[in-house]
Amino acid sequence: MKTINVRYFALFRERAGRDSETVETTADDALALFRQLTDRHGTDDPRGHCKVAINDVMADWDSPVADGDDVLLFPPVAGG
Amino acid sequence: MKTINVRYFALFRERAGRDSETVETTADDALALFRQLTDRHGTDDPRGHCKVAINDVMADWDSPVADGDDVLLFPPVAGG
Amino acid sequence: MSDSEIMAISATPINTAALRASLADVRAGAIVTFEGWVRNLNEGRDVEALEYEVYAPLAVTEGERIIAEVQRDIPIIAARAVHRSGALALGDCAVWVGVVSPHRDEAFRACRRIIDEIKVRLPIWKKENYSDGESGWVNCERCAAHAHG
Amino acid sequence: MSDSEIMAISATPINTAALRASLADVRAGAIVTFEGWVRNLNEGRDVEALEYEVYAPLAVTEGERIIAEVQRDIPIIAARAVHRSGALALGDCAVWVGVVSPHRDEAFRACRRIIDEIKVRLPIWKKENYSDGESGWVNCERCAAHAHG
Repeated sequence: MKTINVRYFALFRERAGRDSETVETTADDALALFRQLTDRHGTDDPRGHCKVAINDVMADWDSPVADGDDVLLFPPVAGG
Repeated sequence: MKTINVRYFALFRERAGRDSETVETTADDALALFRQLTDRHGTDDPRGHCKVAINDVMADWDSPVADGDDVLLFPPVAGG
Repeated sequence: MSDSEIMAISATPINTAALRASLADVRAGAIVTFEGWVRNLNEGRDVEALEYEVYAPLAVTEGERIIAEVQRDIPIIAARAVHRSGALALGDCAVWVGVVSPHRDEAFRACRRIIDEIKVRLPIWKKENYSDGESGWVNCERCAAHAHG
Repeated sequence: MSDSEIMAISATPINTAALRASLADVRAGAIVTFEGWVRNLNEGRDVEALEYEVYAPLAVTEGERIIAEVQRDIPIIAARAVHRSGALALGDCAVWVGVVSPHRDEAFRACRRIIDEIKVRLPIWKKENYSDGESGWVNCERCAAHAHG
């Protein structure tokens, strides 16, 4: 098991009812972690419209997650 | 013979050594008038890069000129 | 927001005149600026106000990366961008982008590309408050990819 | 220069902030502005200053016609343009164009087209003074069609 700090933004934060939380997980990559948290943020498949950052660096959904990582879950952006 | 008031701008004014003058001419169109004044403004063929206005309206080089017209001779523009 | 920041997030109104002045350069023959303003209608709904949530650390580094990419591809002199965070009212400037270059073609192309990339790459979310009392996160609810502004 | 002039010729410095503010509209989601600045180099020669000769009556009507044509073809909300006349120094703003529209694509396209047309259609002539003491009318001397700014 790994310990991951997850941060939720915008709609994801509202749905999860929290800014962040620490989760214990066996997920190997960002996508698996995201799916384990579907009850929190309410989205099945993030690919193509949601983004993820690991330790403040933009990452891909197949990027590995490691014990102690800070994983940021971004719903679709709308700047400008 | 027609009496035409000719106005020179920018380089044409400097070459002609005057802002404007009244000329007597038999020219039927703006191009013929322009050519009769080549000694003044120093340009043989204005088509494609110089412009002409008659009575404060942009005109073509084959536009007719009439007695009493105000003909403005514009060297190549360079706004902006 | 200091004079040297290429990409900034601002919680207070954007000083567009100061930004423009900061790009002054005797080599520059052209400046093109883009501003996104909060408008009263979005996709058919009356907007009364909105709020931008910004994750600033990544918004700044991603914005700097966008401008560096554009400067690598297009021969401009300089570019800067600022995006607002927090609550905005109708007519407020939400984002400003400015580009200076010797000639205008490069400034137009670079400015357009910077704002296009800002809108899809920066971690920024817009929550609109509508006149019917409802509110919603733009793009999020239905994961559409419409253009805004 | 009144608030209602679509196209103006100005013998004094262009107030870009006031022009921008005059285009405020709650329907506008985007504003794109272009400015031409006097730069220190033109086609390889050191420029120290320059002078614009403008035939204002026709410059205004031709500028108004350009903006009307663009508004007919591109769905924008409003556009304005101002061109300087007289003596300008390095860094001075020689021309300002601003366009507001609901979305950015239209504002970018309209702004670009207005400045492109202004440069070739308005009766305006630029005389540059070079650091070697010479001066010359841009475009006139050799009837070339190079882009400026």
